[in-house]
Amino acid sequence: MLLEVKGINTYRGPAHILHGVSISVDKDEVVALVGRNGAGRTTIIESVTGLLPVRSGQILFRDEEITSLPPHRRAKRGIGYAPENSGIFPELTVAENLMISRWLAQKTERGAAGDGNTEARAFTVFPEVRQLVDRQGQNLSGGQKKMVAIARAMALAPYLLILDEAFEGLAPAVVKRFREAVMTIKAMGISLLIAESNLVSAATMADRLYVVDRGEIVFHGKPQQALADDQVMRTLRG
Amino acid sequence: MKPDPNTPRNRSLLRLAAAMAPILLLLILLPTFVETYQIQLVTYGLIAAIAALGFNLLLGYTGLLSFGHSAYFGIGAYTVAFVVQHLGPHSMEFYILIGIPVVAIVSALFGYICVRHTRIFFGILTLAISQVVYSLVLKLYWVTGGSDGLRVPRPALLLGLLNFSGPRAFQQFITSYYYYVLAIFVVCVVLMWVVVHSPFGKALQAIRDNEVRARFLGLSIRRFRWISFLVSGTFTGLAGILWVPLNGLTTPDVLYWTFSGEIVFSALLGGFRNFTGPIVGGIVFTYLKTYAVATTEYWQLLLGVVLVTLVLVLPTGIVGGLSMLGLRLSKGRS
Amino acid sequence: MEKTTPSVNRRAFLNTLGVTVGGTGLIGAGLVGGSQLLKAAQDPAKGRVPDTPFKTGHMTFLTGAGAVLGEPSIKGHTMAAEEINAQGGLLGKRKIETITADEAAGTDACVKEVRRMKLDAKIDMFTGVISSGTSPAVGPVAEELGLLTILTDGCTDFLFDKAIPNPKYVFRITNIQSSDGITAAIGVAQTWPHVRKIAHIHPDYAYGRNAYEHFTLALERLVPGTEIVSESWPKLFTTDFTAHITKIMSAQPDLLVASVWGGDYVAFYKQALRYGLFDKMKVASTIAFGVAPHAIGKDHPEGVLAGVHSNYYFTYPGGDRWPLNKSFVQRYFKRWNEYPNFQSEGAYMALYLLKSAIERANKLTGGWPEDEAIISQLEGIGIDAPSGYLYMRPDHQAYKDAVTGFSKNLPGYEFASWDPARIITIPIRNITAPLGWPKPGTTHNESTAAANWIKTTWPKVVG
Amino acid sequence: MALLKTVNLRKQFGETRACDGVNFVVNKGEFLSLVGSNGAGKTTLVNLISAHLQPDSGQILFDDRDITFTTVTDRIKAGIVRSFQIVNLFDGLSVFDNVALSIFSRDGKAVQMAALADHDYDVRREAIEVLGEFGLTNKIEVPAGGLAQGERKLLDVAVAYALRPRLLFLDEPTSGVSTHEKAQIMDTVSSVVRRGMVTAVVIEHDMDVVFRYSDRIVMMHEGSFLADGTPDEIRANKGVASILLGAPLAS
Amino acid sequence: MAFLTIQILNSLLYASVLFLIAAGLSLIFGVMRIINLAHGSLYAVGAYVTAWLVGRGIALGLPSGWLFLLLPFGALSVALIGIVIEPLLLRPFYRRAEEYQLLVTFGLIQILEDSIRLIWGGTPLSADALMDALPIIHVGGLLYPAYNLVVIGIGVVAALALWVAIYHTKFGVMLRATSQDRRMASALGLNVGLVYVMAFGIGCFMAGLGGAIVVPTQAAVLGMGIDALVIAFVVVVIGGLGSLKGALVGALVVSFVRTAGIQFFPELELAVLYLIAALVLLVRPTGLFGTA
Repeated sequence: MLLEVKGINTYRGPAHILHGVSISVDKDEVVALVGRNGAGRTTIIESVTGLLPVRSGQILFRDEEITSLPPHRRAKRGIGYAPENSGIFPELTVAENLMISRWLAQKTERGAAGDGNTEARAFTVFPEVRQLVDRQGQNLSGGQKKMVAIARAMALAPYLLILDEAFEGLAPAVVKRFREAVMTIKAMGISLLIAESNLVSAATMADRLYVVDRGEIVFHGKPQQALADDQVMRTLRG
Repeated sequence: MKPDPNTPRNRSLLRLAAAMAPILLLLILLPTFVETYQIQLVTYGLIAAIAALGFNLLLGYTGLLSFGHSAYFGIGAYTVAFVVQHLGPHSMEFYILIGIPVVAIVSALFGYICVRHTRIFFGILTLAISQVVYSLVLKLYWVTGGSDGLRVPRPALLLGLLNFSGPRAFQQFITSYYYYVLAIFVVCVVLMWVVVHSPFGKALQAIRDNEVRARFLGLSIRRFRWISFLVSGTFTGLAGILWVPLNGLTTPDVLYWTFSGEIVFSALLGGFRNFTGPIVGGIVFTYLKTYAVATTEYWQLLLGVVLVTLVLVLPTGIVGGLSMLGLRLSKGRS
Repeated sequence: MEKTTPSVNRRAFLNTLGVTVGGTGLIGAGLVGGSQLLKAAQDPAKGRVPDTPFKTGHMTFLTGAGAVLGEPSIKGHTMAAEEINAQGGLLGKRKIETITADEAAGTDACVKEVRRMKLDAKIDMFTGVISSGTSPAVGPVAEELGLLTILTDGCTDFLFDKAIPNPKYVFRITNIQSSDGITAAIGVAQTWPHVRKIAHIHPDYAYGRNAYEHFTLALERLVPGTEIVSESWPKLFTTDFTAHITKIMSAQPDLLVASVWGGDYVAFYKQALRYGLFDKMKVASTIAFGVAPHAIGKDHPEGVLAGVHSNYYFTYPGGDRWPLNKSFVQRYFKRWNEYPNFQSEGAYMALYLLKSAIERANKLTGGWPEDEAIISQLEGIGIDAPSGYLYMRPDHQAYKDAVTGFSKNLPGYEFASWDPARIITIPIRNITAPLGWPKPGTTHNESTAAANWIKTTWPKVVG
Repeated sequence: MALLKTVNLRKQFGETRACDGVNFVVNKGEFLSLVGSNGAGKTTLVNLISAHLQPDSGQILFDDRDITFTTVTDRIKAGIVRSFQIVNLFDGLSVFDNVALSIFSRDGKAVQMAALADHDYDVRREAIEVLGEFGLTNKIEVPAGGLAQGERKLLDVAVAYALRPRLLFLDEPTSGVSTHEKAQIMDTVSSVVRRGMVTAVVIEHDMDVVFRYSDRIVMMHEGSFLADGTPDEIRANKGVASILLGAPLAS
Repeated sequence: MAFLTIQILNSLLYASVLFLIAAGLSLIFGVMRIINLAHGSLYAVGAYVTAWLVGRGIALGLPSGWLFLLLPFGALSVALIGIVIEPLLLRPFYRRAEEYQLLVTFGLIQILEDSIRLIWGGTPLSADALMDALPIIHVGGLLYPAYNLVVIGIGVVAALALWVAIYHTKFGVMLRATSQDRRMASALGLNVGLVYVMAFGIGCFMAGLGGAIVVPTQAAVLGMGIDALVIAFVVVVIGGLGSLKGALVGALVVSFVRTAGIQFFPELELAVLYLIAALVLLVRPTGLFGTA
């Protein structure tokens, strides 16, 4: 297993958000976390990236315990992350946004392999980003920000790429473009963990999916099974 | 159990009185068993408590950190000094009568400007304005006495009923003035208690907790902050007014930003999330500084270390820490 | 008034003021003998004297920029206490114990501290105080507490002019502040009578204002027809004077008058030196050498009128002419590995003055004298001090010769000191309002009694 | 009888058209649901109507009066009140104070400084009554920060309701609570609102809830209205169902 | 004309030192959102260490040219103190309300001021041997110490170096990224703790450098830090907290206004500075170049 999350409990301030959540992502796999707003998807992701500390439970990445590592150490081990709001540094240029990941990638096993130019791979996924390198983060459109965020996470040379609501607020045509990108990334040997509120959309990409509701995993299986499961549909609708 | 809408759930006023009674009794009896010096020190402490109480209406209840409250304390003090110099009667009531409107007007003016901002910008703005006042007082030597300050002789109390002269005048004055300040202190505590428990006070806390929602209750945020500033400045100014006769003179020291720092320190020391916190903080800080200065030539170092340690280990201040301890003890018992 | 001011010849007037140059003066000194201060009282104390410690409270700048003057003060006090205690203490019995208080805690904290010392720590006597802002604050407090006090500085006229016009418990042994400006003016008149254009730089607080006013008043009489071409009022504890210096130089004065002191003066002269200010004009200062002597560098320019607050400089009275000073300086150096300044001498003498008064009172009454008895002995007491002869006026303000000098690098010192041939002394009684002169707010509204006295009695010189 | 009308309301964030020429009508006395997927523009629409945001263009009419450029306070005075998607309470104040404050504010008593809030018996009675309606009677002394999620949701609505609105917007009053709590909350809210004859607009995801409680349902997608009708009409609309489940429009 | 030139140079001299202090203060705020009230005291430590080292150097007979090598040590020692202080005293407070951070640095002022006195005593320390190692130059018949030009030069170089460091180096990108979005930076693999220590260290270094270069022209005296802090504060308030450009412009504004004040309206010099600060705050609370 590439990523194994075992029975984690996570709090936001005083609020107990995750109740014993377990998920896993295997090598060369696209896994989706589906759930409505506020169901706990982002909390799971932030627990994996280390942005939120977990109270109990275990997180293993490439068979090593990372449960209490700070976020930057997890990133160095190969966890790439593009958050819901894309997290582009507004006063940095796109080139600078990408640089940060590239430098760090040079220190990782995976990044050092090959020519070390991890950006190049990011550009093969989103050639558009190449045209944007001189723009400041704050001058990008929402869609562009999302592209740069994914490219930036790619530049880290990750084993696992985590995308939180990567397609939210995008025009349908652009969404299509992003779905293709996911497939390209998968083909490069990078696993993906994708948080989505839209089951159908998730089902088109994911090899496996988890349905999250009220901080618990309420379903786990193939996308087709989910679509066929009446209980899941009810949960997701409300 | 259905609550009775006609009785307040905690009989709040009575509870306040019950809590205050033993302390008040102790304070009233204090001069019979401690020396003049201690009485004087407690008087200073009570005055500091009034200043911190006023300050905390802004910090604790409105969520605005003022780093310039020295201005209102100092303006109160200087107003008395000017009254002494230019107007007639050496009467404490007269000082208060003139002083309070002056500090209220100044607080209203500065407050109007300052509440346009919040958070750190509010803090910086209050600081800058207090420094303007400080530098003017320092520089306008011919009016303010510059760094020498202005002297304020002992006033008569209670409309001239109490005058102080003769060999033991100082001791007599201190004891009388102690009761005088104590009475005003009690009035201030009750007033402030009413303010924070009034609809207005609740609105301030609402604004502190959640500005957006408060706006969607139809509250005009800036106006509430402004009035809070005004009340806060006036309380602190009153402390300045009361402080001058005790000290005998006022100097620009009480306008300098480090004095604002001491007011903030007092409130946080006691705990700014409690009504009683700043009161305790004001008194404790008075003692802390007095004895630090007395104990060692390196009193600043001592004070600094105490401050940093306190902030590290008692994040909710003395009162916060005590009530937490009390809670833990009572939980442990049950 | 101005029209009727009589005019006299300057040389003659300076003579009538008793100005002497070269340190041959030493007016009114006692017998030139051994160091009398150190001698134990000739006779044993009369009556029963308790052996409880005698507690003094000494307040001075322990922290902040003023500590440069506070450290010598505490050292002088400590040395005197050690010496007296080595002889068994006051009247051979009562050892002197000292508690200190930091004047830098703020004027307001000082008021609290004096009260604490008296009421809580139960001191028998209060000494010290440097700032002119502190003495009028704590003086009235000491009076209301009935606390025997000998202020060793805090020299403002305001203290006895206004704050406590009729002191009972408070004495002061430093020369009064107005004498600083006047002494400097006399030094200027004596040395550079031809200056016309004058620039001023003074710290922006009471001391600087007072120095400016009295210097100007006195110089008006001594050197009529001068003109003030520039004024600078840096905040106290300023360290960057470059803009002030350039402003002064741009006014092209003949003379700069400065009352900047302590660390400020060190910063000032170092900057002024490199800007060539000292080459372009004469410089007269009221208190340049008032800091600890070693705080002034070898690089200090020569020929500057470098005042010491009209009080004391360790090289004067020099050599063997006044062994009291020689031995004081030696002992001080041995004890602290540095030379004393006027604060050291003042704090040192305060305890000896007290000792002397107590011994005299003991002779009269026996036993440990009451405060009242000590006070009546202090009033009008005369005593030999390292600085010369010290006389306590019955109104509690001490008299000692005002002294100032010109900077010069002498062999043997790591710092600039005074040219021994050009030390100026003036009997203080000739430059300050006499005993009983109307105080401000009575028959006149001048800022000080001294100012009124000069305006009323000094002639205007010609030639 | 239209209580509220928007005319061609537009609001754009960057390239996202959150409100793309919306013509929204709310009739007096109805319980209306606003549905649509995440990012469809529902919250933006409520923000515009409550003056939390300024529209780029278009008009808002309330009682046939143009209120497009009035302030938050004006709209509250007129009777437009809202709750928030993420619970927005005064956590440091008690449950009682949270509601009482609404009443003080509504009655213009919030500026009173010399009276104890707890001793205003009119307000007290009313606050306790409102809390009773929302089933929070037993919690009145608890600080709002110490309530369970479901109770917080109810209190959030109660705080808005205590302002006695004419038009009440509830932004996801049941998000983040368990299914059985959800029904409870909606039962309470809808009965209180209907009893109080308040016109209400609810943003809601849960279609079961929407179908059960609404008089009318309006569906938004990508900044504009996709469907508008009674629960039965919407249920019958195939496009709506597929949108809600996330399928692209075309399919 | 010569006087004008000198006054301009004086202003630049003052601006140069002010910039160093204010830029450090601003940098620390920009990255860590902390207003370090002890910043002035750190500047004083820089002055004291340098003066003390120079004194030692002279005692050991170092040739005067070599003494210049001691300047960086004054600054480095302050950076070292900063590197110790940040994780030990400040880090526990990042999660708490900003009042507490202010209070801790307020306590730190008192600790540092008294520590200076404990170590070096009350007598001013001088380092003017450095000043005398350089010639005095003539400016239109007036004298001007070449060392002051060095100070101005160091100010300019420091400003440039800081600009390059922040906008054109790897570390600068990391610094800016951290200041803009701490969480995202750490999720991308930046060791935010390390960036904080380094930012604080650099900020302290700037303050220390200010102290180090100013001490030969003046003297190290007790209390110099408190005064410096207040003025530096005025600078960043005018220029904008967290903005490098703001620190530069603010330092220039304050210096020139102060010089003009001394020359033309000595009575109001100080009040005018605070008044300008208050006015800027009113119109633009974030200062001329700051962002919220």
